[in-house]
Amino acid sequence: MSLLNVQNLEVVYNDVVLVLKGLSLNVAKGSITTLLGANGAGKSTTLKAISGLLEGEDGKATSGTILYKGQPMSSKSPEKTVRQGIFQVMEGRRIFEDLTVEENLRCGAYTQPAKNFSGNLEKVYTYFPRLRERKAQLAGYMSGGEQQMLAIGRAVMASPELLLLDEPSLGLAPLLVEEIFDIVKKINKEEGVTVLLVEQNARMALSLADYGYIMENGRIVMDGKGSELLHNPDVQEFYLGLSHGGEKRSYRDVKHYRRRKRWLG
Amino acid sequence: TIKVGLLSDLTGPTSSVGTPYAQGIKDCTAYVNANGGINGEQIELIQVDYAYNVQQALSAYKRFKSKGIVALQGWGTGDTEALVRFVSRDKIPVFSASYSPHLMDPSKAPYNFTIAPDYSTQGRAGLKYIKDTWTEKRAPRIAFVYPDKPYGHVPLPAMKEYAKELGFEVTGDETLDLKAMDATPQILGLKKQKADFVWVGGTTPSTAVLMKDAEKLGFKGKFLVNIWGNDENLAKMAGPACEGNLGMQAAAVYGQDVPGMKIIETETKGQPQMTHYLRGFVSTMVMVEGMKKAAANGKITGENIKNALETMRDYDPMGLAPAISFYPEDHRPSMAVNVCTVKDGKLEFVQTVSLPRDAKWLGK
Amino acid sequence: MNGNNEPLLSVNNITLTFKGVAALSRVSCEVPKGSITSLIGPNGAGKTSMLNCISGRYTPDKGSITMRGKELLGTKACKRTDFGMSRTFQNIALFKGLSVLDNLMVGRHSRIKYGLLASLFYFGKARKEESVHRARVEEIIDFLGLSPYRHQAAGHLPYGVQKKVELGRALAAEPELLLLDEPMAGMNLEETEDMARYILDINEEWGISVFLVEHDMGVVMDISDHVVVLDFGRILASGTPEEVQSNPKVISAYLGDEDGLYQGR
Amino acid sequence: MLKCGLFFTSYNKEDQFFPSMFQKTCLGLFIAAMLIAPQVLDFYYISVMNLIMIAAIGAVSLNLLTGVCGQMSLGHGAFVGVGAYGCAILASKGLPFVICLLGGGTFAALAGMFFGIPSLRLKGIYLAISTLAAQMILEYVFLHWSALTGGANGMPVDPPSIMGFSFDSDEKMFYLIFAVTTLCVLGVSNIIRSRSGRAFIAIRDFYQSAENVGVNLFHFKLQAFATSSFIAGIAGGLWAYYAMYITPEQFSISLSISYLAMIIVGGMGSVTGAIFGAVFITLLPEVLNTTTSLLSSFAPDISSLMAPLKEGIFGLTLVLFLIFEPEGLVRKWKLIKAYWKLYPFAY
Amino acid sequence: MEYYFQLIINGLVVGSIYSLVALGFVIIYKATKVVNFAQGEMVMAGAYICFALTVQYQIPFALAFLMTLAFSVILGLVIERMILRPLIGEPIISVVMVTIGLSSILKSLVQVFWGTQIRVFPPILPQEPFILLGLPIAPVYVAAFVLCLLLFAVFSLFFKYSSIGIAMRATAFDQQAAQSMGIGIKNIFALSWCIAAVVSSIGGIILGNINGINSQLGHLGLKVFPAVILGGLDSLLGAALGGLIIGVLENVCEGVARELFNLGGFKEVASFVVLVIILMVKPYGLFGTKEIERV
Ligand SMILES: Nc1ncnc2c1ncn2[C@@H]1O[C@H](COP(=O)(O)OP(=O)(O)OP(=O)(O)O)[C@@H](O)[C@H]1O
Ligand SMILES: Nc1ncnc2c1ncn2[C@@H]1O[C@H](COP(=O)(O)OP(=O)(O)OP(=O)(O)O)[C@@H](O)[C@H]1O
Ligand SMILES: [Mg+2]
Ligand SMILES: [Mg+2]
Repeated sequence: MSLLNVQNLEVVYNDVVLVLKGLSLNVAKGSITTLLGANGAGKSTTLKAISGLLEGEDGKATSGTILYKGQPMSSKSPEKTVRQGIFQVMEGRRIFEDLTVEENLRCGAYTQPAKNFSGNLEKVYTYFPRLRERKAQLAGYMSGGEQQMLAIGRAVMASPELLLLDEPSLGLAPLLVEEIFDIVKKINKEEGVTVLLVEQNARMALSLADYGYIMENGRIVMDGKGSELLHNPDVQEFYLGLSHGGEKRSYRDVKHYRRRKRWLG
Repeated sequence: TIKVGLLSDLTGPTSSVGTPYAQGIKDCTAYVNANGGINGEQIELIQVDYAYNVQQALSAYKRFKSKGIVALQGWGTGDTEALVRFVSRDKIPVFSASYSPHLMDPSKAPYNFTIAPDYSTQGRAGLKYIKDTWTEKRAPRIAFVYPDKPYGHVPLPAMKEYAKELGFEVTGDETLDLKAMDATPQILGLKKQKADFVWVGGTTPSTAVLMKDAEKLGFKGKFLVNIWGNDENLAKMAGPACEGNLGMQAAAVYGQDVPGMKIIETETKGQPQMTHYLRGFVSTMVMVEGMKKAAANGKITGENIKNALETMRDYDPMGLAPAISFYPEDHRPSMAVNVCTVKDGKLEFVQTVSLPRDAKWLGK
Repeated sequence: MNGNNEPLLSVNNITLTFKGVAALSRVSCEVPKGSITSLIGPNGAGKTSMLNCISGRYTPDKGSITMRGKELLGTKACKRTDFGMSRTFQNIALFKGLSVLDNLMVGRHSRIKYGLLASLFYFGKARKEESVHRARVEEIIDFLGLSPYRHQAAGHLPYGVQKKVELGRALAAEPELLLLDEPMAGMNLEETEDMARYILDINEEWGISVFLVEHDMGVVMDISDHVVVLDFGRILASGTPEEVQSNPKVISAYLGDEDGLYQGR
Repeated sequence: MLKCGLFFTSYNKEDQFFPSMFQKTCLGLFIAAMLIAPQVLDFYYISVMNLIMIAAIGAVSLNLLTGVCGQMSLGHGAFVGVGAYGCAILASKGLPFVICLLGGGTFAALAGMFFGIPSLRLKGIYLAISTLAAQMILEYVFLHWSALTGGANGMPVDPPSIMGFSFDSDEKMFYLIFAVTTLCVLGVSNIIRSRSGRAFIAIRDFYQSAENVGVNLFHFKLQAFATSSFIAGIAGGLWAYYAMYITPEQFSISLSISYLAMIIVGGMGSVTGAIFGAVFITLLPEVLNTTTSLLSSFAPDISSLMAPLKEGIFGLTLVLFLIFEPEGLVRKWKLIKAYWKLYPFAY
Repeated sequence: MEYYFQLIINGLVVGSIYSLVALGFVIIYKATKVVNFAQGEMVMAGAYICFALTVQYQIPFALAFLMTLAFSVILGLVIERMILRPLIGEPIISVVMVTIGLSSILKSLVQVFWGTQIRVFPPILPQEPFILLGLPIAPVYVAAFVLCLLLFAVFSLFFKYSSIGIAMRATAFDQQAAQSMGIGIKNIFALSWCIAAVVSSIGGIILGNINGINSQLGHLGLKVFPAVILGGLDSLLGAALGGLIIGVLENVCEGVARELFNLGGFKEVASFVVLVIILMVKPYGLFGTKEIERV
């Protein structure tokens, strides 16, 4: 059953720049769906269009529909979307640096009734024991990985049904990337939270995801099961850095020339 | 028509007194125009609000000049000082409500006129009044409270000198900001100095604060307030605390029994006006008188008005202010100052104090 | 490998604490002349802090840092360019209001000599000097393929281009040592490959030594001559890429399982 | 400027302020118009133009500090004041005009540097408030150092004279002010496009990375304060000569605020913008006054009604500009220029 | 000695007025990062509204007080909606200038409605002074002091413990991120301006009771800057203490300058001189939070 369905979405920035050019995708309830794509393809824009955060950036969805639980999104304002159960973890963590860890978590719980607070907090602390250690510390002084944990922790506090994750692995050490992805998987399994994941780290994302979309220039150019995409030769060449035959290419051998194939959607 | 510039502060920091002053000028002009103008010619006032900003005053002046004014009704210290050299170059007489001593000296400010003697003279008159009414044997002790602004500093040296001459003991200074909310430190200082009298060079709000705190702290000295610090608002703000204190004024108070008050009362339809209004009114009367004399001698030009004014001797503005004379070498309009007091919440005229027209005081 | 083991930069026993918490403790390492040396380690290990110490943003409490034998500590950050080093930043730190060209010209700041008075009249000397430097900057612009953006304000460029401009600005100072803080973060495969190529070219053709901080193990292991691993402010291991990636301590603290090596793609 | 078919054969050519023939012609026409203005215009307009040009120097100088270097100053009026007093003091010693003007600028530069010292440690609004402190402290000095400044009585200044020629009327002053303004504007534009200017912008945009490319923050912040105050001092000197009388009240916080308003309305960081801003903010009260006096011939009491509205209109203008044209008049100007570029005869 | 002692007490008392106004200022800053140069004018507006209700419409004071607060809420909403909301995300100097513009507008409106005359409140509080250590203190000041303490306590708790308070701080730090938490930032802004307007009005009413009001009352805002900055822009404690410190400083410096150097009017600059010195040592004031700057 599909929880979120996006059809022919078009988004324009500053009334001039057309960034999404008729994007459609589908997120099944309870699944992890991933959205891959080059820099500037419009992945973050897609997420913002869903969560309503476009309005603060001079962006507008000019056409297309976004169906959530089969209903068109009634309102575009981000606070309403959060109340409906959609929560976006924004690119670059965006934690409140001069608030403490626990205050950050309280912000995450802003839309939740007070009685759920301590339960959710406990949950976050079991997922991320490191946050418990640092609950009274100013969030701005934490390391990148901890900040990312906090950002996801804030999302857990809001008990969302649909979690939009924008590049959670950005700037994280390999071990932590795995840790974060494990926890995302756990949240998906244990809480039954549906996840829409945007990533540059294609290998990780595809091995985690039930279903994947690849976008280019504001359109979906390819989609399929996670495992299928992992083995697609084009994906391997352009997203996984493997040469034909599944061998990893060395960066030393790459020369400067335009290798990019145009993906025509 | 005869064009006259009116430079007023209707919105700036001195607007609470600038507005009635400007109204007095406008009403007097209307009165003169309604009564035949200057030999049938009407006076046209061109008013500009400069919000006490010197740059705006300067450009307002240029605007006046290009419109061909023959005289200017100015206002405060800042603008009057800034215009001194322009008006003498352009030969346009200015009447202002800034009574700085050096504006009285034609060698420095040949085209500046006022209807009240300078701040120093006013202060001296006040001192003289105190001294004349002082009955004790010992020397009276006097202190000075003033804002730390050009306007507050101007008359101090002259007054201190004269106070010593009269046999006062000068005990010290306190500064009180024009926007002060509290004057406790100043009163504490005054108490320490054991001052019998305090000359106050503020504006009404700061004076009111001073008097209220004096009462609260049981300070026994008497205040002698300069021309901008005692008006009809003082009693409203300070309440009983200001009773019995003295103030210096240049014009009559509204309702005072003088011949001109009839006209004022009809012009204002019986609405009481502040003393600043009366001063604006008188200032215009003097200017009109100068114009009339100039017209009698020839054309109404700035230079002629100035020359005519300098032949003015004991012109009586219907009792609204002490008689006024100007001399080519001395622009002090008179040496007489009205001492007022507050009684039952009302500003009341007490006595006119006259000083000799002493040449050594000119411009100081 | 093109490094001839003479150290260009050597860091000796530096300790850096923030309010009593040690970000670096007794760390020593070297960048041999002509090498690409990489610094890796978990988030918050102190990699950026290390670069900050070298470039003069932070002052270590103890220890010494020498370049070609000359002590760096005690000289201000703005004087370090005179020693022949320049750097890029983890989060893009461009001068948003300046054009790409001017960003690079600022990069040459310490090489331009004329003073305020000369610039007031902008005649003769100043003008001549400007054109000389302008010519150098144009070379770098060509090298990095930035010509189409030359006159655009840096703040409005796509993310990947901004990263290149940062590199260009650092190059403009004609350093002997280039400090790069996560130049690949947030880039897609293609841009990562390009960036890796630039770094190799800079190193091989221009003879500039590189000190690289990066989480993309694929890149690090492929292009570095030397890898230093930092953990909790201490040196965990150092050696050739092969040595490091098989070191069990490094695996358990940083890489995780083997996947970690191919992190990114 | 570069988009429409202009090609450059050398970097120097690209460097010119007015690369195209068309622009050079416009500039020539403008200068010619300015030169004959005093002969044809009413003297009131000339005096307003004088005020505008003096304001423009001040605004351009504040723009260098605030718009270009990013150091917000609420004390610029006082730096102008230091220049005015410095100039007046030197003039009262009988020194020639150019020396006095430059001397005034130098005094102002010293004051600016002194009060720029906190900028090493302070940022944003904290720095702004410390420049507000500079404003207050300097005002206090103007009033209390009466031996030098004449204190409360102010200082008279004689009209400037160069080699016996006395600039004693608005028209004559016009040429002098125009010349000085042109020099100042050119100087500031040159600074902005050269090493120091780039360093200033670098400090504004990202001071940490500026430091790492070799910009000595303290040195260049002080340099920004010094150059900016120097030029502000020149504006002050001209003002002193023009007003012929200076008092402490002339250099109050409201002067500082009006300079800030100028660079905001004109467009931060742009020399042209600062000039537009100076024109706009100086003209605003004049236009309102003219309107008032026009209206008052129909309704005589309008002036007392309009007076309080004037300040409100000033405030409203600021607010509207910031809401609807946050990049200032200069953006409008660029749009107009872009429009003309497409005009067939432009090139 | 007693002289200085009394100066200090008096400084504390007068400083509580600064603190009161400073609190309004800090509340806005904490919740919206807006440096409000129109704080003084908001105080003035509140004072005039209360004046109009009590004197011109003869409404009993208690009721008029409540109505003033209601009006302030509306004023706060209007200011936020019309003037500040469009500026969300603009650089600090723009925001400073827009509040300067706002201050001009408010001043002009007051002049249009009430003219430039000085207006005097009817005596509301008892006039009989309290005696504290031999120094009589007018009840108005006691009221200011108590109100100041009360507001400080309430808002400290509010920002520390209430969800909305924390949300306000979060919004000030990063508006978009706050939105993504489901925080309605428009409501947050509106709320904080309402709160600040209410606090300012209370300050205005107190001030009106001291010595009447006129259209220049807004200048008080300028005097409050040293207090706010000294305490640290975003610290309620800083505002409260900063006001008191400035009050004392003004009095003592004036006294010392007068006694030792016979220098007058030092009061007005004393606070600024001290401010700069303290800022050089502590660039974020006494209690302000240091901006976290990492590259
Ligand atoms: N606020 C904005 N105003 C104008 N253009 C924007 C804005 N935000 C994004 N864009 C443009 O829209 C395009 C898509 O941006 P988006 O952030 O959605 O890309 P992305 O796929 O998330 O890229 P990345 O991998 O770098 O995060 C880019 O070209 C970008 O320049
Ligand atoms: N200015 C500072 N003030 C206080 N603590 C700091 C500061 N800069 C860094 N730290 C602390 O020092 C430690 C090392 O931080 P650093 O930024 O060097 O890590 P890193 O290795 O670069 O991590 P990442 O890979 O996430 O960039 C962290 O715990 C961080 O919180
Ligand atoms: Mg993105
Ligand atoms: Mg780092």
